Amino acid sequence: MNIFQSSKSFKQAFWGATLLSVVIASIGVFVIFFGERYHLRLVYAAYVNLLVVLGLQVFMGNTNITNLSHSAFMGLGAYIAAICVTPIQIKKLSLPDAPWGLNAFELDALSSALISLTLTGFLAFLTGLVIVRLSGIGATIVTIAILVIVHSIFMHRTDIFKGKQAFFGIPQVFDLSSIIMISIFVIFVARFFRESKWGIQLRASSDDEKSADAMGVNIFKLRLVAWTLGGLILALSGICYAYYLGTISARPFYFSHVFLTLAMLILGGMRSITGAVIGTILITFGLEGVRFMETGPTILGLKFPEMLGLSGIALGAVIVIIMVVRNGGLVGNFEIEQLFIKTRKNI
Amino acid sequence: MKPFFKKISIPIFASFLAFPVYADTIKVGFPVPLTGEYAPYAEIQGAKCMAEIINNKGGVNGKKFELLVQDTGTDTQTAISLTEKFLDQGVVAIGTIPFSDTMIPVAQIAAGYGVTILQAQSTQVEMHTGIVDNFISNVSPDPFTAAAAAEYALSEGVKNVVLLTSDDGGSWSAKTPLWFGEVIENGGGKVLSKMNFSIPTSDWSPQIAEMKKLSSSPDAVYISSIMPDVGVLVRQMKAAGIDAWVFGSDGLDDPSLDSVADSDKSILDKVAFGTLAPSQPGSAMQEFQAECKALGMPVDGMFPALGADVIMALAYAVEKTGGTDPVAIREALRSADSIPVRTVESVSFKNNKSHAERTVPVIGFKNGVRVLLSNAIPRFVPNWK
Amino acid sequence: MIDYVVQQSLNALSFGAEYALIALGLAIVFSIMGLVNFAHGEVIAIGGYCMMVMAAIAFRNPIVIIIGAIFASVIMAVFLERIAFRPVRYADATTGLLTAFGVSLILQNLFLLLVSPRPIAVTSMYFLDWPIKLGSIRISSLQIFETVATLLAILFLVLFLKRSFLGIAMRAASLDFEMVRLMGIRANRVIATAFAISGLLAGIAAIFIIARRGAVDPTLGFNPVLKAFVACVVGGFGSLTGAVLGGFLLGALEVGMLVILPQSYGGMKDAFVFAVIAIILVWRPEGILSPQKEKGDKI
Amino acid sequence: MLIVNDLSVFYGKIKVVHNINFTIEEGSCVALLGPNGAGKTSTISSILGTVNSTGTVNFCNQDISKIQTEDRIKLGISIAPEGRRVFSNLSVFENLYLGSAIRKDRAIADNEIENWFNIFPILKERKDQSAGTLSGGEQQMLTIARALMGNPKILLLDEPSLGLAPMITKQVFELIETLKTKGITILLVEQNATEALKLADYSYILNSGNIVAHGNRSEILKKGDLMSSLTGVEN
Repeated sequence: MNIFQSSKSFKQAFWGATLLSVVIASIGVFVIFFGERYHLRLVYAAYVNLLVVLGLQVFMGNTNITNLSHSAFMGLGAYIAAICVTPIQIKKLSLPDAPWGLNAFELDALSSALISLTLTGFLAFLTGLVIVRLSGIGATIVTIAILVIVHSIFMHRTDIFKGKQAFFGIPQVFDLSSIIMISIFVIFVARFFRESKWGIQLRASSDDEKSADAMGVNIFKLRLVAWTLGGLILALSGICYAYYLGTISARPFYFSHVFLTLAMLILGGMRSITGAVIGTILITFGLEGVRFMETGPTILGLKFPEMLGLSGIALGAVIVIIMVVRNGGLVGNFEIEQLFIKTRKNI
Repeated sequence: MKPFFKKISIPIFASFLAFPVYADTIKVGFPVPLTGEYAPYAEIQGAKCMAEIINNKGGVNGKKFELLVQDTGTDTQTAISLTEKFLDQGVVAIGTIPFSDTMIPVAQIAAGYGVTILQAQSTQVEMHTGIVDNFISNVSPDPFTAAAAAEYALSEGVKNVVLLTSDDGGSWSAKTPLWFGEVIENGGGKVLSKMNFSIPTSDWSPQIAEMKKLSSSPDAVYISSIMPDVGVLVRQMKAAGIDAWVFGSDGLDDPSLDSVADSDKSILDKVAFGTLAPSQPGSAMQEFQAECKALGMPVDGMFPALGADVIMALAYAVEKTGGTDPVAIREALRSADSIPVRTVESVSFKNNKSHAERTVPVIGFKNGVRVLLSNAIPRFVPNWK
Repeated sequence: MIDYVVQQSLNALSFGAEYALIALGLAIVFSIMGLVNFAHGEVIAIGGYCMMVMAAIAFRNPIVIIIGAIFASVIMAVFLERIAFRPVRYADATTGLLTAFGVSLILQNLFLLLVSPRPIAVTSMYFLDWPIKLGSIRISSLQIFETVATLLAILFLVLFLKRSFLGIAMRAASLDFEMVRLMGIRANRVIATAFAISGLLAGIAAIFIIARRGAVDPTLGFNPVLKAFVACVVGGFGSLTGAVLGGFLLGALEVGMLVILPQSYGGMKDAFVFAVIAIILVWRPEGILSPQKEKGDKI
Repeated sequence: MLIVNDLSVFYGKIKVVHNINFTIEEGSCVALLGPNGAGKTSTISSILGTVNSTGTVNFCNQDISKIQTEDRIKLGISIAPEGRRVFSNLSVFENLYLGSAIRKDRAIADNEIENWFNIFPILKERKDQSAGTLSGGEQQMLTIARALMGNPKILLLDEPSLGLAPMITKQVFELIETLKTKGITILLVEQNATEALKLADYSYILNSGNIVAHGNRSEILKKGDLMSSLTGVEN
């Protein structure tokens, strides 16, 4: 295990990821057995968001650079897989003018996913070459630029992406149990990365760039690794989105989704995987409650007024309160295994 | 085990108590965009008001309407999960975000229950190409509104037109202008130029400078966009001295367009739009809005008002079939020669199955007040399927 | 053809003026406390909503409405500083940025909740807009007003920063905030002034935006501020001259893209604009006017 | 005039100054000496209220340990900080102008600026030049002049000779001598103990956050070994 500094950090990562997997899996299994049909949908969507949040955490949590382009990479993953996997007859109908013979081939789900991961990963790598050289606000603005550019292309190359119209006919490949397994896999990946030599060095460097420099850490290289890995996870989340929903459009991969998932990460605490998971769970369920209140329900004979926009206010309030009161999120640097095993002070 | 789950999940999924299950109601599901980008298109105000009106009169065959409404925040995933939820509660029809990226998956899921997606305002053409069978739109698709506007334009002697297109509103803003152009060319006119814009646009001066550069000046400009952008276009064109008609689609049918004439009554004289239902003073829609206002349920704008038609169509079908079987209701809708609705006299789905056959009004302005310029089924509609 | 070029150049100028006006408001706050105030768009929107309210309660006097709208924006900016940004004053830029995003989200949804998700007509600023003939070209008075107002705002800002005590203190604060406190100058006062000025600029921007759009909706300010944010970064974040330069550059870029790009690519305007921005940032990571490791106070 | 009682300074959870006590009489010049990292600047910062500290600071019979930094300055504490920290993009005049921030009467303040220009003709010459373009010595002069603009009751001088050429250092200490004769109370923090001891009426030696010795020059010099190891001063 030479990617780890010590067997202790490996053990920590392993147990932490295992515990989180148990939590995540039990929620899913519970819903599969006892939930209504619409709960399955809801929870599936939550898992997709969990993947996005984890993809975001891998870069943001370890480098402390705000990334706002994650939904774009998710979209890329979704669209590339969708273009590959959708049957020719449907594409002839939905993408009659597609260039480069995009509507004249179809692949199986696995190859499509692999192509999507490869291409998105490559694009992440290319953009990463730019991002990692910038710091702070400059890096953030370039991530916004990526988001806008990708969205613009989705919107206006309607011959390939259909823009705001529906890209439909994607076969349903995944169900809830598949995404539970994928989530567990990604939790392990993210957790191992966090505890790896690279992760630890990255976090050290984001705390103090100069001293990390002096330690001989090549920040650029490490950031690039984190960015690309994050991009791959985001692509995976997009694939999961497309493979279940069957219909995608450019719309979901833009600012509102960016803010939603960002709030999830921030609430839990972006420095830790446990935080990412907790934030996702809390906001998913919290928003359900708030949305329900929004439409002015009657509870125990009490008629509440219609309060549209409440969920947006709640989301904004979560971000502001966390930033003001508890900058590190609910859990800060805490990881779940620390409940059970004593560990050295976390970096 | 299941009741146990329900009991403990109340605080979490807090939504179970909200919809007490009455056996004898006509449930209609509305996972709609009350917030977010597409909030202006929600039909819910009119649907609620019409349901109230019918319920106050004792309902249909003694059954009352029960509308299950929840906000999707213009998010497809949310719309889909809410659809599942409403389907499990036994709705007879669903109205949702009126864009194909939501309507297609929602329709696919509803198909398993035999439930129809019944849209009050959806004009997108994609839904009529046979992707799904359980889709019905209560209005005419975009080519019809474009054709109606073009026919009126031709009757006003319009020859040279400029088309403003954008991908930001899907085919509605990208293709509708082209259909308009096709009808104009079919009538002997000419498309001078196609220009691009984005939604939102709050300053049209670059496009207007392009228009002035054209070799011959346009008689009309066609745009399928929304307010307030279109209002800006109208004022800036006038300011730039371009004396051309501005034609548009249902997006212009927003009460805030009228206020453009606040300081200059004549500014809207050459503005007209093909729309979904007549909205001028004295129209059935305005009467309906006044009635709802009196009920304390204000309905502002055309899209919100169109919800009434959906409820009336459902009421008709329930009465016809004597029950609430969703498939039977769809059949009843599709086999009727004429179904009475509120914003126009009647609609029929007999010929087209997936969209209403109804007259397409063209609305213009006289002295800053809306007037009905024409209201007919257009003679020439471009090939759009 | 010459007319066309002149016309489009004037358009670029007035586009740029609007971005510059908003970008200045962002830059003045950033230069002093390192906060990227994304909620600036909602400060603009509050100006618009104020006009809506004043029209509704039958205020007719345009001067009163203008002053009212500017006043509302100033109050809003100062209020936001007090309740949301003061607690994160000494935190890192990321915390500030995210806080501002949160504030922006809250305000947009409050407008939605309290007013409407739909655009509400506000026509009380229409009087600012009438056609003007200059030889063979026609322009809108609004374009002139906006460009002139931006130039005046820049001029007054320069005078304020050069001549007034608080202005000098603000310039000093953008270099060494703590040292300014050690001169016995109240930090709160300096920062509140910075926010008040940014609110003032937002209020002026609101007037022109409303005069053109004639309507207000919850997301009124989001797009312009996104662009202005870009303008700031391109010019060199925290540099006031940079903000102005970036604003005009962006205006030119945007109009230029509309003119140059073939119509079939017209919709990709934003993609091209942002691509150019990204390239500029790769070339000069700190923005065009910001020399390495030194921020602010370039006037 | 200034009584520091049981003062501790914290950076996060790390305690860098440990329960120290010292007193500065009105009109006296007190030196705070010690090696790098001894806690000298932290002590100054806690007097100014820019770091977290416990204990009390009493100034002119008033407990100031709970009040804002700005208010402490207004009571008459002034600082010429370590590293000078002139506002480099502001002109010399503007720097001095900000120094007079707490003055109520502008006319007197303007008069004062003129006064200082007479003492430092070089500053007058460069009045409109930006402060960043001055030499190190000139910047130090400007920093001290700026600190005096507010007509303080006590002047805190943090490492005024740091990084200056010997010639310039001499000038700076001469200036401090002049200030002393004008009756200004001074707290001088220095690594250059030889010069500081000459100037100071009383001195405290800090090491690792503790006061390890105090007294007047001769008393301090008696503790030769300690002094040479901590400050490099030879007997």
